Amino acid sequence: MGIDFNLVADLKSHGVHVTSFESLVNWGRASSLWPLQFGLACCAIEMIAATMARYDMARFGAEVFRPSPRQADLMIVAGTVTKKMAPQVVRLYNQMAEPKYVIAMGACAISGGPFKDGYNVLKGIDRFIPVDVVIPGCPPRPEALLDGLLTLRAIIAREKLLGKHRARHADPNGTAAFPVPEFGAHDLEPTANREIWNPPAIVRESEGGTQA
Amino acid sequence: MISDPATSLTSAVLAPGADDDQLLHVSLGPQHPSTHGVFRMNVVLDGETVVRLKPVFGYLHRNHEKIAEGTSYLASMPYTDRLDYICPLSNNWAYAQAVEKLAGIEVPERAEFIRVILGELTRLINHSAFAGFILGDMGAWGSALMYAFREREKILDIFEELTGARMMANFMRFGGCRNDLPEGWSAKVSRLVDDYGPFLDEMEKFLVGNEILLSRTLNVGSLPREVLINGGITGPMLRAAGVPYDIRKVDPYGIYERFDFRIPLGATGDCYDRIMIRFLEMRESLKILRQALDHLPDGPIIHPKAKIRNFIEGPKGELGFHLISDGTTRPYRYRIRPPSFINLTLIEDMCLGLDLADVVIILGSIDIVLGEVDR
Amino acid sequence: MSVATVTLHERLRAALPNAGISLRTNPGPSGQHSLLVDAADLPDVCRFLRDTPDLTFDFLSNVSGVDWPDPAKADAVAAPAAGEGSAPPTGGFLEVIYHLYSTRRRIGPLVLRARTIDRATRVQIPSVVAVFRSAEFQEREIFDLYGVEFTGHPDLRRILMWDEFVDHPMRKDYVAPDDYEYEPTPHAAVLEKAQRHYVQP
Amino acid sequence: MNTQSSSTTKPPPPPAKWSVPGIGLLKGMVVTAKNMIQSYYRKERMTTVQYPEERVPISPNFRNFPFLCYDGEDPKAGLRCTACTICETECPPQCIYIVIERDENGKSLKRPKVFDIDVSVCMNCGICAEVCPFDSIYMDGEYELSTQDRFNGLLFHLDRLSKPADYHLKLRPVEAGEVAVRRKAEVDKKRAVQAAKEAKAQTDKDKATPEPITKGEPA
Repeated sequence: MGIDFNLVADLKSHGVHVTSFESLVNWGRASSLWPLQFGLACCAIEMIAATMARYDMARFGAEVFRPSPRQADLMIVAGTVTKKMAPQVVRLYNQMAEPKYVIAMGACAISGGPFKDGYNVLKGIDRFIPVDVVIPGCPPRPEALLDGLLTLRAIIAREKLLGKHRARHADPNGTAAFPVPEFGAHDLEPTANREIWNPPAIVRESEGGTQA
Repeated sequence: MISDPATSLTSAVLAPGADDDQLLHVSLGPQHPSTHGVFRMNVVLDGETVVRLKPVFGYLHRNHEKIAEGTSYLASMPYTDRLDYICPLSNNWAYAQAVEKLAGIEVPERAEFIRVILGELTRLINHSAFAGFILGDMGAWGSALMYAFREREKILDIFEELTGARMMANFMRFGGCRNDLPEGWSAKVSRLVDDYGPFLDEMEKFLVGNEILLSRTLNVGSLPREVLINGGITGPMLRAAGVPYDIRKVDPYGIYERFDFRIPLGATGDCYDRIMIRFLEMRESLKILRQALDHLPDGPIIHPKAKIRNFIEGPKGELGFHLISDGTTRPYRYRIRPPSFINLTLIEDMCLGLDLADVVIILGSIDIVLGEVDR
Repeated sequence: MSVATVTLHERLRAALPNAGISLRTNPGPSGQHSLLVDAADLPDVCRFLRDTPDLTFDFLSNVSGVDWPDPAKADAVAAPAAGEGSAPPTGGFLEVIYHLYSTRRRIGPLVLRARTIDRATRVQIPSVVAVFRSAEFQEREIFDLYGVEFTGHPDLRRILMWDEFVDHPMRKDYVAPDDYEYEPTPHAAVLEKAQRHYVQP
Repeated sequence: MNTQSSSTTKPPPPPAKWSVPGIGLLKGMVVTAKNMIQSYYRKERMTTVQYPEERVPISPNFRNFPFLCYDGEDPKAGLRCTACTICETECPPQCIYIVIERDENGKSLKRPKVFDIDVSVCMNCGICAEVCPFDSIYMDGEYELSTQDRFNGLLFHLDRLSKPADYHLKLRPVEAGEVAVRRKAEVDKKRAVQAAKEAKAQTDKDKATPEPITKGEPA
């Protein structure tokens, strides 16, 4: 758009802040993420630790944990998502108001983690809802959660409000709600939302040469 | 008066001819603002009064037992950390002891002392966090938990230095412990033990006389002793009702018979007693820690080298592992006796006839961790 | 605080002559012997153990389910005592193991076992909830995960899995649902399961 | 508290009557106020760590994800890993995948062709490092790994996993120092054995002793 950054810096030194409307909106959003108060398992304890005095998530404007999904911007999926819990997680996500973001904290939320071979464990919440940031670890340290939060803030700061590459929530045709899976006789039905769950095909290099 | 302790109180409260249309059905959970994980209760209310309460489990059922039956004995050790994830080291201990009994392995003395120190530090973490969480349930979200976690971080730093992880220690091995104490570690624990007493004084001053706390907890959720025993309640819950049953005294595992400590007992078993019991237990834990640190011997930390069940007195109650071996490298049956799960048996009886707000306090006073309830 | 299971066995046989109770020994270093009780007599035996003044086994700590598709294995783990026939039913059975303690006498565990007739339809065992409340959720769990039907249980529903679920996942022959679509590090059992999802060249 | 009289102790009874309503509350508030005021000047109350700018000192024992250690400069030639697959078998959540590099005869070249660790599954238990007999796999202390890329961003390949021995020394001086001493002793012993063999070959000129195969050992 042709912003003269030197001029911006010069004005700033005189106490005048010039910015684009988009940056202002993104700055506001990134600086006051209200997480949903929602802990699933072990990682939730480290999430609580991150909000406590030593790590103090309040420094990033994210200390206001809201018990109601209607008031929250950020869902931190902290812990193992079981198949019995998955429909509730999706429903909570659907109830959140746009713009909304998801952090998958810890191995279990990303991929099922150590429990992925369990019959009641969902292998990653990204099978049903879109995940913005993943934080590996079992459980990640509180600093790692803060690092994930900073990554998310950087993502929000880059978001486009208009144009072809605009963010999902700025798009009037964007999806805000995803289908909630049903309990089936053996497994969830469907087992994943194929529209958002597209794992890459694994090409294996075997001992004898490249083999699919 | 209850003639048979196994009688459920459920039918006694719902008045005959009560109009079912007038009752309000509320589903509390699985997502809810208190900090006990994904636990759900289906509550039926008559006005504000609870007339029926059915807990719903399984939202964190992650198949630990099934996974353990398909893997080696050692590979289950890091999974036990994730059972009761507030106190991983006591789970480690219980599992290591069960396998040691199963295979007849001896544990060196120094390792036993290290285990006692870690087990009691874990109890400190659990009970302090408990005090914070239950205050949060009463609406005082913040200060108490903040103080508890401040102390918890100090213990976690000590754990990290020894075991390499803040929470998921994976430290105990069959026949001992994984590595020896780093230099200066016991001095750090010693300093922590010295500082913990003043912290408990501060916490008690903060809580004990508080009128809101008293009115929310006194005479809430108590049941007769016989009913509690019959319902399988263990741990501080049972001792708060005045039953002197602590495995550290009843069947001293490890080297607990060498330590001089007492078992705090409550009088009525209401929520107030349950909170105070935990404070007194922390004081006893400090005594054990002090003795263990003073007498920590030198020596090796790991021993070179069909069916059994073994219990330890975990911070939440009786934690047991029931292992059946068929002689292969994998356990044939691996069953956990989860104290949190069985302590929930009588939650309906405790809550009947009380207000909905009391349900949250009673749940808090049971001190559950969902990783253990659902496994 | 171990229990003299052998003397207790004789005492029970004298007191309850009609109940089928046999002693099972544990060959391992732990030496925790057990009593195999006929399923139908289980509540009576429990009530006797709880209410007899000098026994007072007032605390049922643990109820475990075990699946034995191979009955010979069950006898290897809990061997029948001398003079008692094993008579294993063909085709396997389900077993429920109870661990009783006495908080008053501070002894335990007394291990009781009860077996179903087979693994398919005759899987009934009388519930002991009327004697020990602590069995309530544990029996529901065994019903859920193993499929043992506890007759007389006040509220026998699935507890950990959802109500629509039909399998009993802790049984040895349970086949987990197939969701091995993305397995970047498969080997051993996982590799076998994941192989069908690999794109064939 | 008298500890000798009995094995049990009673909790203090709750205050029978609330003498002045609200006095207990006020006492609690004094504690809170004390904490707040002291958090401005007392060091042990100033607990907050200003995370991105300053960090909690990480203990040398801290473990997060595994890495592979190599000696010397070249990560490929100096890799200690011999692709024995012990870690792959022992890993509780099965997050390690190894393909052994083989020559045309199918004989193992004792190095991995593929070594992948799926950190989206890894449970930081450290069992791989514990069982490794070749001092090759260790646990890293790095924890700032949050990413948007759930698939490729969390599947660590050999190039990402390989880290020099100096890194290990910096991370855990005690452990790495012991390992270095032990490895040097082993290398010296091997050299001595080899020298003895060569000396024997020199004296025994009729028979040509086959050269012992040496891997890329460090100098």
